[in-house]
Amino acid sequence: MNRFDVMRTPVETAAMTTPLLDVPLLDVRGLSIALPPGADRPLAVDNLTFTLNPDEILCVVGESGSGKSMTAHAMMGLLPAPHVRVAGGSLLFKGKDVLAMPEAEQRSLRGGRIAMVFQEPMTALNPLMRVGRQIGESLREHTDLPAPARRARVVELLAQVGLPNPAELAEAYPFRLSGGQRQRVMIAMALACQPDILIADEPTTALDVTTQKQILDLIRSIQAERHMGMMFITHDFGVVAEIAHRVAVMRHGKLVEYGAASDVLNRPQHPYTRQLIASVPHYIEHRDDHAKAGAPLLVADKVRKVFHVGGGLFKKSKQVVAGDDLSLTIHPGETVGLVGESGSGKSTLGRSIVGLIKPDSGRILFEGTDLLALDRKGFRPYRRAVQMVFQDPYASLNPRHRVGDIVAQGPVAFGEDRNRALVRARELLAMVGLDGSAADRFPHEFSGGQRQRIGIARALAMEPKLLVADEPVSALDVSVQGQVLELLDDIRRRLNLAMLFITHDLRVAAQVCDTIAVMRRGRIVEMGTAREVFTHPRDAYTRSLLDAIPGKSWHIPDDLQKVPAGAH
Amino acid sequence: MLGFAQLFASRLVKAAAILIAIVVMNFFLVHAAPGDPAMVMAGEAGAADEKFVAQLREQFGLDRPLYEQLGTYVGKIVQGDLGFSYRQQRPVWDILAERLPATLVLTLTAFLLALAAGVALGTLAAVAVGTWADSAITVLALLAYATPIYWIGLMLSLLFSIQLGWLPAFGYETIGAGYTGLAHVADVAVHLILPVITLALFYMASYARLTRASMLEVRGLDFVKTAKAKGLTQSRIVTRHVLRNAILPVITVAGIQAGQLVGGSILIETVFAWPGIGRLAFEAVLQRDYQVLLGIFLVTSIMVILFNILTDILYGLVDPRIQVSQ
Amino acid sequence: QETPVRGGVLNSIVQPEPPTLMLGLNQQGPTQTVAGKIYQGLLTYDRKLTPMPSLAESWTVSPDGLTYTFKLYQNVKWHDGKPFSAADVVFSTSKFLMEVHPRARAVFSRCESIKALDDHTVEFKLKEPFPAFIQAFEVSSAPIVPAHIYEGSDYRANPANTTPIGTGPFKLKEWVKGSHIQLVRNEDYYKKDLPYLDGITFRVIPDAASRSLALESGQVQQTQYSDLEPFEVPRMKTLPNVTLTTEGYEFVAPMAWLEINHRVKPLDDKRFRKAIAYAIDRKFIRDKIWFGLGRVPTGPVNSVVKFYDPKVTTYEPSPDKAKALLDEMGLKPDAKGVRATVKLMPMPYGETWTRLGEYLKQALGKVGVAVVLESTDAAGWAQRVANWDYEITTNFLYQYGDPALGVARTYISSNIRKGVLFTNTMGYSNPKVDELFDQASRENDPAKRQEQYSEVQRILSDDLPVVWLLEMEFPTFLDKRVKNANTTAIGVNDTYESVWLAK
Amino acid sequence: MIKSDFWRAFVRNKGAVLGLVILVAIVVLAVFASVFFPGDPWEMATAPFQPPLSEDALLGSDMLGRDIASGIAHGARVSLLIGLTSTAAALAIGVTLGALAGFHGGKVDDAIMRFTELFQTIPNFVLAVVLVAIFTPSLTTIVAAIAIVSWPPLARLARAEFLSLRTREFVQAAITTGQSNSTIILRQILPNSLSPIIVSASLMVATAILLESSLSFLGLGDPNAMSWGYMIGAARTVIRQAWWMSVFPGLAIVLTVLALNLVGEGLNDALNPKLARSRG
Ligand SMILES: Nc1ncnc2c1ncn2[C@@H]1O[C@H](COP(=O)(O)OP(=O)(O)OP(=O)(O)O)[C@@H](O)[C@H]1O
Ligand SMILES: Nc1ncnc2c1ncn2[C@@H]1O[C@H](COP(=O)(O)OP(=O)(O)OP(=O)(O)O)[C@@H](O)[C@H]1O
Ligand SMILES: [Mg+2]
Ligand SMILES: [Mg+2]
Repeated sequence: MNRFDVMRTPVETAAMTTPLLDVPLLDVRGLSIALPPGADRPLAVDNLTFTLNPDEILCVVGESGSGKSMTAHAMMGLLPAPHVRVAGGSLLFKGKDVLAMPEAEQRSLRGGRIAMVFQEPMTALNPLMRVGRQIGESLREHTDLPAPARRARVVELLAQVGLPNPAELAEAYPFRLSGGQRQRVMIAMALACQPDILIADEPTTALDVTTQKQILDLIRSIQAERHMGMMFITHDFGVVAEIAHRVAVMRHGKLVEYGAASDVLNRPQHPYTRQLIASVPHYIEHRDDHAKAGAPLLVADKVRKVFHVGGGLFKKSKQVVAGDDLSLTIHPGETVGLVGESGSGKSTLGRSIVGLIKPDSGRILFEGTDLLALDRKGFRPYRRAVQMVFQDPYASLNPRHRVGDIVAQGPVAFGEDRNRALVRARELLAMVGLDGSAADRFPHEFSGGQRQRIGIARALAMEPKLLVADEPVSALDVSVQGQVLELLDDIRRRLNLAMLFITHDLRVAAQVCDTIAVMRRGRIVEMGTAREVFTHPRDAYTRSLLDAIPGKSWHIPDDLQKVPAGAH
Repeated sequence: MLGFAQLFASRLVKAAAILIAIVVMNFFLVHAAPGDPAMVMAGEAGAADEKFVAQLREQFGLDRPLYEQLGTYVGKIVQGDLGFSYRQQRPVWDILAERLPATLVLTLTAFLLALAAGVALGTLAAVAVGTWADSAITVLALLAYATPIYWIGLMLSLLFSIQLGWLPAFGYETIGAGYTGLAHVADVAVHLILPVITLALFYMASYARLTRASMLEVRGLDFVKTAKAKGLTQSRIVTRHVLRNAILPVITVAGIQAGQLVGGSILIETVFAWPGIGRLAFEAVLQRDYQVLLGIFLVTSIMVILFNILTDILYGLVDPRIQVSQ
Repeated sequence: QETPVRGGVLNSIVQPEPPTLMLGLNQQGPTQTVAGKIYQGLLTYDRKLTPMPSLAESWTVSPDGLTYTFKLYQNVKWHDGKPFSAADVVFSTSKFLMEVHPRARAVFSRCESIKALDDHTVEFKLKEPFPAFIQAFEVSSAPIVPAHIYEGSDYRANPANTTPIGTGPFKLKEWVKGSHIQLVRNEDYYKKDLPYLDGITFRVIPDAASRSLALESGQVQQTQYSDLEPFEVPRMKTLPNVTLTTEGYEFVAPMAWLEINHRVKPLDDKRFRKAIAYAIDRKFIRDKIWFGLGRVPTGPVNSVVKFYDPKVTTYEPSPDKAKALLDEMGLKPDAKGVRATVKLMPMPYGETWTRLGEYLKQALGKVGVAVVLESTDAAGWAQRVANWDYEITTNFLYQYGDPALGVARTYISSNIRKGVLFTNTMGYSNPKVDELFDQASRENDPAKRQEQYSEVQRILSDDLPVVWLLEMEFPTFLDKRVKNANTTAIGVNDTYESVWLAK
Repeated sequence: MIKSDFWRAFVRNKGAVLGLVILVAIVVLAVFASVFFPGDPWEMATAPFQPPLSEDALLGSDMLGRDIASGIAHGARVSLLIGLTSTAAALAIGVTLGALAGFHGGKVDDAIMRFTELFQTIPNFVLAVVLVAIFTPSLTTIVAAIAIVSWPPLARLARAEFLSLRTREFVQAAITTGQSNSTIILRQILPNSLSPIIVSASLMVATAILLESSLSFLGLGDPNAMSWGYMIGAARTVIRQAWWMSVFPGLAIVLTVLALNLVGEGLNDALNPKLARSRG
């Protein structure tokens, strides 16, 4: 039973019980936003209509570039003038058109009645100003509070968003705070003047799952407490399922589906919505246990890596333990998932295996040979066998080389004839689903998903036995993500490749991995088959990770569920 | 504040290392220079014979082995003795000390003017981006940037002194006027106008360009969006958020240039007959008085180092991140 | 004649600032101008270079030309109050100057003895006749220094060097380095009622433009030597308050020339040097580069120097003759019209000399002699010229009133001395010339001397060891109120005892 | 595609087009100097001190009767030659050192950066003056001196580019596919770091021209090469009598440097589109 079936959304309740509220808090009618000539499309937002009521959370979902942020920015008067502008429609706040207001009035709404929280907590705060002052600025602008009262209010706000030591924290500069703390500061800033509407533009995307959960909880409780209208922008259906009362789905600037959360999530109508929901990684639908056959292909044994950061003539450098006592085995054909929060050392281990980082101690045995004991020359033969797929499809391809060359460069470096390598490159590109002409084009002519395919082809050109994939899909949209994961799985099966799959997304790991290793602060805290880890987590940290996954209680409608890869 | 002291100490050690390198380089440059100062002096006396030249060589220690001379040189520099100008028959330091104040007055005034005007103009242009005011400032800055500064100086003195007769064309004060007190200050100030404007123009142009570009860049950063979303007024956003962040690269560049300003002042002092070390450098070049030239070289390098340290301190005061990340 | 009035201070310029005012140790131009008021020589010279009394009241020369006896003025006192006597003269000429003054050393080393006959009589006995001897007693050539201060000390390190003690009409009052040197009247001066002036102030004005402005505005009443750049002269001489004279430099009599290294081919060929002479327009140099200052020379001797003879081979500008000579030498123009390439190293003494280099490059280029200009600094120039490491350079030398003192040194083969500047650095050698200069220097009969010098001038003007370019003149600007200044052959370097300022 | 994109972006900047036009004109003037003004620019073409628009000298003559116009045309050669060669030399030093420092990091980087800092500490112009004065002015010493004082910013730029590109994933990919260091430096990193280097180099040509003119102005030019700075320096003392001698060569410098700056900005817009957008 889904909770959305039984629960009425608050707005429905409000509409029925308080007829006074026939004017919605926010009424967007036919909003269009024009992009400058030469942009990828003429209208960033095309004839958008929706409403937001008090005490309601409206989630706006859609792929990257669908116009979600533009809509929010238009409401805040933040469109990058003069080249991006509102081309039509109206934005009624309590019945009054914001766009027609004089600038001063718009300004008093901004920050006063309508507040906004941004996606990137690292850059959204002024690095040169103490956070207390930054919050106080809002109060100074919109209230008559004297300075001491403002200061007291700032501390109070910081306490409300759950920050420890608020009085002390108010005096800190942003760079001293963690990402989650900064996002809390942002929220405190938005709440400063008790706004009617809170707009949150992907406020949790940049955060780790556990932090994301805390922030989501915070936002939801504050919204409920103050009965604010809230527009929550996200691309994660898990988050939608967690908090939304109503959902608006956008695509290419147009609203394609709009309705109560329960309807959209459980009975999506529009094909695009259906496609989006179908691509959502399903939680817990892990595959069957992998039969480990033969000798292990790779054994990492007590690998340790410490980075020394900073330091100079007079300063001791800071030590960052990125890997400590890391042990791990990978058998042929096995996919090992390495999960953990940002900075836990996942990439460090991955890079150590492919020889990009030299660990301080430990052994990495590949087919019995210790790779770490080898010098540059001795390592070379093993380079072919161990290949890597990188996270960022935009950064991992040299923009100045043709795709064919990019794929062929590896084999050529190992003495393969250039023409033969190019022919083989075309075959590989076809194998990863790109057409023949791809080889002659440059990377910038491809989409993100296509580029990731090129990256995979490059790795395969070396005919590796082990593929280290470092967050190969986290930069991609959900729909594309699914396709790339399928491709990887397909190749793995066809070539019997072993794979080390690094991800921070447990849902993705669940979908593709046979074995899961959970990392935390440079250590592997738990390792086991996917089934074991997901159903009977032994480590408390693993449990908290699982617990933090948003939208766990939501089951993807059966007709949209795909058979998980590898499940028989 | 411990971090700050450490930062300072490490800067000093680095500065000392650089200075030693420069001193040694100086020594070898002197010896790479062709000719023999004793010969020149002999020549200037109107006649020369072997005995005279030999006496002079002995007097200047030029007859000693090279390593001994290097030792003597470094030893003297350490004691603040920059050597002896054979041409002027005076210690280099005395000559420099006499000229330094005039240069400092000129360069510091020009620097402060350039910084204030440059940042103001750059801010104005960035705020009014796309308007005629922006275009005018941009074009002017570009022109000032592209024009040789000695030529601007010549043209200004051609116009304001020779054609219009409004301002003195050269010099530090009215010779022999014997002004004292305030009248003297006013006299010097009038003489300062043209050289200061000339020297300031180029630097003003670069600060204006830099400020404008930096403001436009900062303007697009997320925290400015945050400030706008708070409903702050435009002027508060510009002064509190944009300018403060945009000024950081300006400080960096200004710090580098403040030291280099002395180099620029060689040209200005030449054009305006300003009796500072720049002018001295020009005279030293003409007479190839290497001792003086290298003394100037050392002193200006020290000034660069001092300005660099000052910049670091200033930067540390403005940007709270520095003390930690350093 | 107006009657002189006492009082007033004369303002002048000193540029560059002299390193010291101890004239015995340093004879740079600026030192001479200032210290010439403090120190005195035995003689001074009129415009025709005839000796006139200074510290010596009278003098006699024995008929064999070997004994010179000077009678000194009575009652002369040093600025510190000590009496001046013949002993000071003997000390100065036989010890002090022999040690520190190269030019005086060359002259007084010809003496067999220098004796004080009494407190006010000095006798110089020469080893052999040297009629130019009488030209060597001017204040910068033989300044008389106080024996009681210098005798037995390390002359160069004597602390008194900073407070010069002379006998002259003016004493040093104050020297603010970088600003001015102030001289005041010597109240104890041995000539009654002299000097007229209360004092003389020399201002240090390093910038050329400021110097002309100072004169223009009347802040200074006198400029000399190179205080004003040649290009300023045409403008300045139209000023109502000043007069320009180029007199007063007869004693130094500078001569500029193209110094040619005879060790380098084809420069050793006199036809080549003549071709150079024909290629150059010296009037142009005088008028356009020196802005009219100077005279076009005829031969090796400056026309204001004794025994000058204009009847010599001269070289009017004629590119055709130049080309003909080069053709004769077999130097035919190549495809680019170049017959020969020479390196020219202009004297690094300022803009005018640079311009001259540019002009020469151009003028010689016209007849097919390509010139590569070499840039040097003073030290490099001095060293390269002294060590014969050059092809052609520009240079100028003072001729000191008598060919024996200032001309012969350039041409006689005994003066080919590597490493010494202002010698026969060309490497020119002609036994006849050596012989004539030698005879003339020892010849007591003026008529015979003239004959010998005339002949040597004719030979030199045909051999053309160097190409004479200009008898240089320096501009002296005097405010019209300054009277009686600049009357002798040493001009502004003289004592100025009888200079006065009209009110 | 990439090329035409580049052109479109470049042409969009009107100033850059203007700069390019001026620059082409100056290059033409320099290349055909001996066609427009046959003969030697040092030659006395007419009487000294002729004002502009006189018969033999369109822009007047100087104190030795040399044609100012001819001097400007031939001076363009010297200026451009010195600007280009010294920039090339500075690039060779700067990019090599910067690339090594950025690519290898660690001790190599440390050593190279200390060395660079030393050169950045010494005031540029003073060092250039000292070097040229001591090693006697000639085209070679001037070019060398300019190169010696101008390479540090290029080295820093190249280092920064290499440092950041070195950690880029496509370079890591090149390492994992076994490509050699030299291939990675030359084929993978260098082409990608070129845009900012080209932009800096174009601006550096302008700076080099200014620097040369300043040296010549102080009398530290090659005495055999007619250059703009020399013309102004030589005319400085007669500026009261003859303004044209310093005004025209000055304008030539301004135009050239301006043109190079405009082209540099255009290149910047076209090659570094991210910066261009922020320009508004
Ligand atoms: N400053 C800008 N100038 C021009 N076009 C822009 C600008 N910002 C965004 N766009 C374009 O506007 C469209 C909508 O962008 P918007 O930022 O609203 O997307 P989004 O849905 O928020 O995507 P994401 O999930 O990536 O944040 C896109 O096509 C984008 O390329
Ligand atoms: N080259 C390096 N120099 C210094 N510190 C480093 C370096 N690379 C990584 N680290 C540090 O090591 C720790 C582990 O980094 P690593 O990149 O392995 O984490 P991760 O688990 O991959 O994180 P993410 O999910 O953010 O990619 C982090 O604290 C990081 O800051
Ligand atoms: Mg967005
Ligand atoms: Mg990682």
